[in-house]
Amino acid sequence: MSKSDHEHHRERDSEATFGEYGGQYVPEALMPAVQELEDAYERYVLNNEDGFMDEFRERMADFGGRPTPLQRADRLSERYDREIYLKREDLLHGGAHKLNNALGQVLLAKYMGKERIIAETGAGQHGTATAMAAAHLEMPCEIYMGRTDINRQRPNVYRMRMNGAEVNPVTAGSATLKEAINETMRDWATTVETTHYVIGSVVGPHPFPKLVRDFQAVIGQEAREQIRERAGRLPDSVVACAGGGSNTMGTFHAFVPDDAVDLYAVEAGGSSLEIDEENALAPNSATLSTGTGGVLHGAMTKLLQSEDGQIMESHSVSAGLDYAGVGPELSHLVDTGRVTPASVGDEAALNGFHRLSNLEGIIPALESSHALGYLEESHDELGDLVVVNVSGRGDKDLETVLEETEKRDLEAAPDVEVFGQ
Amino acid sequence: MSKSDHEHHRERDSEATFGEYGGQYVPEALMPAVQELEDAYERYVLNNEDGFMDEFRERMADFGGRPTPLQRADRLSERYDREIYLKREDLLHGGAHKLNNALGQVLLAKYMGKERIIAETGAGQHGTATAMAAAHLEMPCEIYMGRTDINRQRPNVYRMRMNGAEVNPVTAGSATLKEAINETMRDWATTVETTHYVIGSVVGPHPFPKLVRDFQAVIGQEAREQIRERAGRLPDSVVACAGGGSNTMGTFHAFVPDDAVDLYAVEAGGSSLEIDEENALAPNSATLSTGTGGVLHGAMTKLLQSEDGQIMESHSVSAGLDYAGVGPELSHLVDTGRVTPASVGDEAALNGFHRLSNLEGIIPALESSHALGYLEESHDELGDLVVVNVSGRGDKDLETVLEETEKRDLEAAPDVEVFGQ
Amino acid sequence: MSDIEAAIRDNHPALITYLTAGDPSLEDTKAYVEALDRGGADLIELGLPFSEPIAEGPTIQAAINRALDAGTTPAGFFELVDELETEAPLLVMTYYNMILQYGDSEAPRASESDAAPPQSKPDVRLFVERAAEVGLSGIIVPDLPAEESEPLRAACDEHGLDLVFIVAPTTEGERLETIMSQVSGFAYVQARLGTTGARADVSNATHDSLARLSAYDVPKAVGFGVSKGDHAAEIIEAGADGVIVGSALIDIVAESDTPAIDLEAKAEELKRGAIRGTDGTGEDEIDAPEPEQP
Amino acid sequence: MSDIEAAIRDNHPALITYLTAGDPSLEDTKAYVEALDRGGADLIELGLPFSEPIAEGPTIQAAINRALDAGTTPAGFFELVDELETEAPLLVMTYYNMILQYGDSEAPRASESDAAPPQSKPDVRLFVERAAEVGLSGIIVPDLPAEESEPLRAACDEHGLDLVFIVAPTTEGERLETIMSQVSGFAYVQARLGTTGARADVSNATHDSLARLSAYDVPKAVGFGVSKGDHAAEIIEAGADGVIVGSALIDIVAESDTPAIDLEAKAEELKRGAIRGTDGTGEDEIDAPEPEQP
Ligand SMILES: Cc1ncc(COP(=O)(O)O)c(C=O)c1O
Ligand SMILES: Cc1ncc(COP(=O)(O)O)c(C=O)c1O
Repeated sequence: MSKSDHEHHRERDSEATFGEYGGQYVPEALMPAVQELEDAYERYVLNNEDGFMDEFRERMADFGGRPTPLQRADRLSERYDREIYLKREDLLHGGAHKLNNALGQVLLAKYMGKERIIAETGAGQHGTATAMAAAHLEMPCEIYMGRTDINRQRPNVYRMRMNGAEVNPVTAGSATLKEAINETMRDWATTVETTHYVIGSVVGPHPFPKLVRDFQAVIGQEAREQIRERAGRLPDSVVACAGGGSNTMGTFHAFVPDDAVDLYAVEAGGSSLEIDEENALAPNSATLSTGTGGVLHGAMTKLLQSEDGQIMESHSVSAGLDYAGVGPELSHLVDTGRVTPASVGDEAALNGFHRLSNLEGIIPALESSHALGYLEESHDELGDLVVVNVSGRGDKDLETVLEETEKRDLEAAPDVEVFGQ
Repeated sequence: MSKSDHEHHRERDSEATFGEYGGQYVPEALMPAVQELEDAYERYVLNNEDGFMDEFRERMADFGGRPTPLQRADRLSERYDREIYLKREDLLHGGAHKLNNALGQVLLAKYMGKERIIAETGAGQHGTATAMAAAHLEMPCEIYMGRTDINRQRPNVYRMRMNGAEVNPVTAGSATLKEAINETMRDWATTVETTHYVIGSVVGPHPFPKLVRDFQAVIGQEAREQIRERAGRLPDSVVACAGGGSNTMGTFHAFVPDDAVDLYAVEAGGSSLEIDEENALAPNSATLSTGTGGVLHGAMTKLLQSEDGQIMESHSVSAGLDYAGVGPELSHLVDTGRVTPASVGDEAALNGFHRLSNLEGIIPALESSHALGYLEESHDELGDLVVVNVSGRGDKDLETVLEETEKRDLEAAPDVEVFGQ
Repeated sequence: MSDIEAAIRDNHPALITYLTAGDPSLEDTKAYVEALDRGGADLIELGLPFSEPIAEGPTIQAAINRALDAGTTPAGFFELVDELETEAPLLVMTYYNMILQYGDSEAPRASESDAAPPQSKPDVRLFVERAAEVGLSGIIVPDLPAEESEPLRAACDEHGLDLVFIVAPTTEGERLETIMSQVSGFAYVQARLGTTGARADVSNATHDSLARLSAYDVPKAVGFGVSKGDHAAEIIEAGADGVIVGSALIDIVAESDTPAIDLEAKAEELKRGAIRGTDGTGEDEIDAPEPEQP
Repeated sequence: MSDIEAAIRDNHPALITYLTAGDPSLEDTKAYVEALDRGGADLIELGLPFSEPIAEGPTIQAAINRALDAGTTPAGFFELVDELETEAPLLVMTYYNMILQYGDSEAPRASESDAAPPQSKPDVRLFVERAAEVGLSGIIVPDLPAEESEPLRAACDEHGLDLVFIVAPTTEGERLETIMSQVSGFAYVQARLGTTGARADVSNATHDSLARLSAYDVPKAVGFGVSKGDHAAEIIEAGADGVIVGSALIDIVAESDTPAIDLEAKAEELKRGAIRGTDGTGEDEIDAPEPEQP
């Protein structure tokens, strides 16, 4: 290895990785684009060149509706006998935190002179956010979505199309998120010179995990200031759900240096944490709690995988958490003990959904309901002052919740038998 | 008539009416409740007794997400060659301006010591807003909704139930909004001592039109300040859709004293402005443009009615505008020339919907799409600086828009044939 | 003393009956009204149907819908009344908008004209004039509280018609006094909160209301929920001067194969019950079995 | 000079073939590899299937799915290679995670323990060790760019295996130099942007890439889209030292009734095409008709 190689690697260690995680495990054809993006990230995002971050923040305020409120949850506070505050990302345009990232990346693509936007989507939240951002910024946009997900998430498909995006069905494998990501990467490998791939979470090759985190970090920045104003001090703990981990890192980032603030990343416990090794099937997507290190979709991170290294099918009642990987920075923060991984199963998440709807008049996304479910299960360890990120609204989940509630005897659910009448 | 009677009547003229409109045309049993509400309106809303308005504003910020942005619509501005700004009530919690009023009234009911909330709903927007507010403030809540509307608006029914509200189907007549209002009035006439009826627009007996207007007036107050900050001056015109007229009066109220600001109330032109007198059927709900004075649901106002005084079935592609009456204050402002009534038909509204979705990345409610459709039809008279109220988001309307778009050859629509694939 | 007040005082305890005109046709209504008159009704209310009857329960709502479907109009209504020759005086019961719009067909729609000129307030006098002309003795308007009644009361005064006010269980204190000071004909005592409709019992609110009104020297008739002779007896015993029966009669119109005969019999039963109330006796064994509740 | 480099230089112009191991079974793969060896393949790539093959087009994706469904594992793969006795050296083509996880079954899952201890980075040496043991000559990893290849390259160096890098149409300037300075075995020249898959033509990008690489004295083999003798001829004529063919062979595996025979014939056709490329002649009339595109 030459000296310059050595140097190159040292530099990479600090920039492209988080401890042992991260990196750029992509086909050679994509490397120049990934490096171009690194450059753009540094210039526009880190150094605000051409006023990029100013424009981003302005558009997030005017178009996106930032800042979002930090609301005291009166009845949850009473129930858990501590102060519970909700960060209301459900009020963001599009109905979830996803727009923070989508708008940031589409705007960045524009600054980079790209002519076309592609993105993957699972439940459709990132797809709709990207389609909205692309319409807003006048960029042609194509979204890859698994055929199974298309059939399950019609309204989000309609929304994307109404915003002028094309929706490309992916039929491989189980035809859900994982396959959609694979297919988007393939599109990108073909069109990389003119196209920007808007990755939907803090995953993928460097610089995506940092780029997405920095666009989402506004959640925690606002929340940190708001809680100090409201409660006069920093919270004892901050709770967010984790799929890929973008709302998670977005909420945590500003608090990471605050050692006294405990950070809880709540994953989908699905129906069980036990893994079916035989069939390479995880009935959960609790990657941080149960996963092992490996490479998926461009980064070294914790994964749900078989002994051989095959990626498992993950499962959760919440489509947006249903992913076998997780952001590399979160993997690192869990390994170093800064972030505590937790998991909440389907049933507890459904109860969390009903509890917030019923007690606070906020219908949360099923993803966010995992963070809320954690309050019920483990509020004692959270301290006296707790911030929970409500990453999105649950309008998209009504049918699923109804179906899943009908199957169960849920403590917090209303009588759904009468709903159909 | 005794002297005190005379005085009483003089007083009423200024307080309970708007010119010849308004008043309190309700059954005797309700009069004490209506007067109790007058008293509460004066004490809590007008005089901020017990800090009512402070608490209302605080909750609208933390729970509701106020202030909402005033966004420059870049591509609409380009298209119409003037400055178009959008007031983003679609970003309010629940997805429409309706929460301003619902939260205000539920909170007021609480201050008044009421124990139960009832409300009518058509498309379900006011019902969901009321259910959310009632859950938030821990008040039992029942919503009356026409059976036909229940079948058309399932997701909103689910949302209300998730928030813990009961939804009572109304089967009389065409089983839509008008019947639901009648039925809610009947409930109120039975339970008036413990129950507050949260009327959903600036209609009904005094003090409802003022009460609802004052809760909604925050829209125009914010917009007025925001446009002055952004554009350095007041707008040449302000445009809002009008069903009952709550988003309309909410947007206009702060601008009424600004004589140089033109106010446009855009009603649903439906399929035609011609009225089918024979069958007491209006294929529109352009009450301000074509209606005549009469009494409906507690107030003297403009109505769609037959020569004999029977109320007509109104029609619009947008359920939230589909009402044969309108707020008495709007009737008055139209008669005095302060507000210009306008109407936009189903087709132009659908084009307005698609245009905003496609050009700006905002999917508006079909109601709001009427205001947007008016830009296309008559932007020349609006002047150089225009504020349009986007009263709600269109998630609830996706199915309707799809169906209605498939039937037509719409200039601004994407190719919806592929949506189902 | 007005026709109406006289009809109640002279026939004490009085039976007041309600039917929706045009249900199922104006012809039928004519026959039914005559039957009630024969059966002993002392005062007859006829409903002029309005599309939004917010004070009515399901029974009368349905009657109104049948009447509207049959094409009942104010013009037809007045012709019917004009033809009727009953012993009992007739009142019209309708909603305020029907009164406002009557005869107002010439009013220009606000549309086409450049700047819509302020419309003149609809005039209630045409309706009252016509009501007087066809021989109606009074008007009841469920959605017109005393506070809004000035124009209609003036017109009624001018034409010698009574404007009957409703006193609800919630009507108390100052408002009660104001209303009682304006009473003409009789005070319509609403037996309970809620809407019209036959009920199985007499509410406590009735007793309370009658007690509250006992100091006023005006005829008091109790309606809302009265369906049989026993109710009538109880109400009269509690101090009322008359009972008002509507939904129970409409059930007969809707369900009976011989409505005229049954209406006459029902009126007799109710009138007997009312009379029984004056001498404090108990049950009336010959009461018809309780009708099916809708 | 490594086995691989020698195989290309000695057999110039070289034919390099790819098959997915385990498609439809490891037994079949053995027979097919032997057929290709007979047919004139100078170097044979065997794909060790990974569940997320992001660089592959539909043809190889489907082959990988068939192989995984058949239960293909790294252990079985290595046994197959161990058994194979071909004249052509063998390379394994797989995704990086398969290499990372190999033999790592002892690594504790992060779960139960109180504070999860930092996991030691998975070790790539076990895979390379085993690869060397069964006689593989090299490794190609489509999702491992030069920037991340240090650990694997070190292990390959240690065991005398070539780590083959891909040069894409987008690889230019400094990166191209870095990669070319690290080349071992040969440079895998990606013929076009996109994923693997048989195509009907040879892209312009191929000519551009070869021109860009002409200054470097390393064997260059062109892959991605090569499906017939004519392509091979054109590519060799443009300056390549070898052609790489995959999807076109997998089509045969998937569709032929006599895959081994047809694979052998296809290899012959391709090798003939390649040779034809060295003397600049045009079309080869005996080329098989173009296969159906999937
Ligand atoms: C509302 C919401 N929350 C959370 C998530 C999970 O994503 P992440 O972990 O990247 O925040 C999603 C993904 O779709 C989502 O829609
Ligand atoms: C989004 C939206 N805008 C407008 C309206 C019309 O009501 P109003 O005229 O009272 O604002 C509705 C009624 O449902 C609505 O949902």
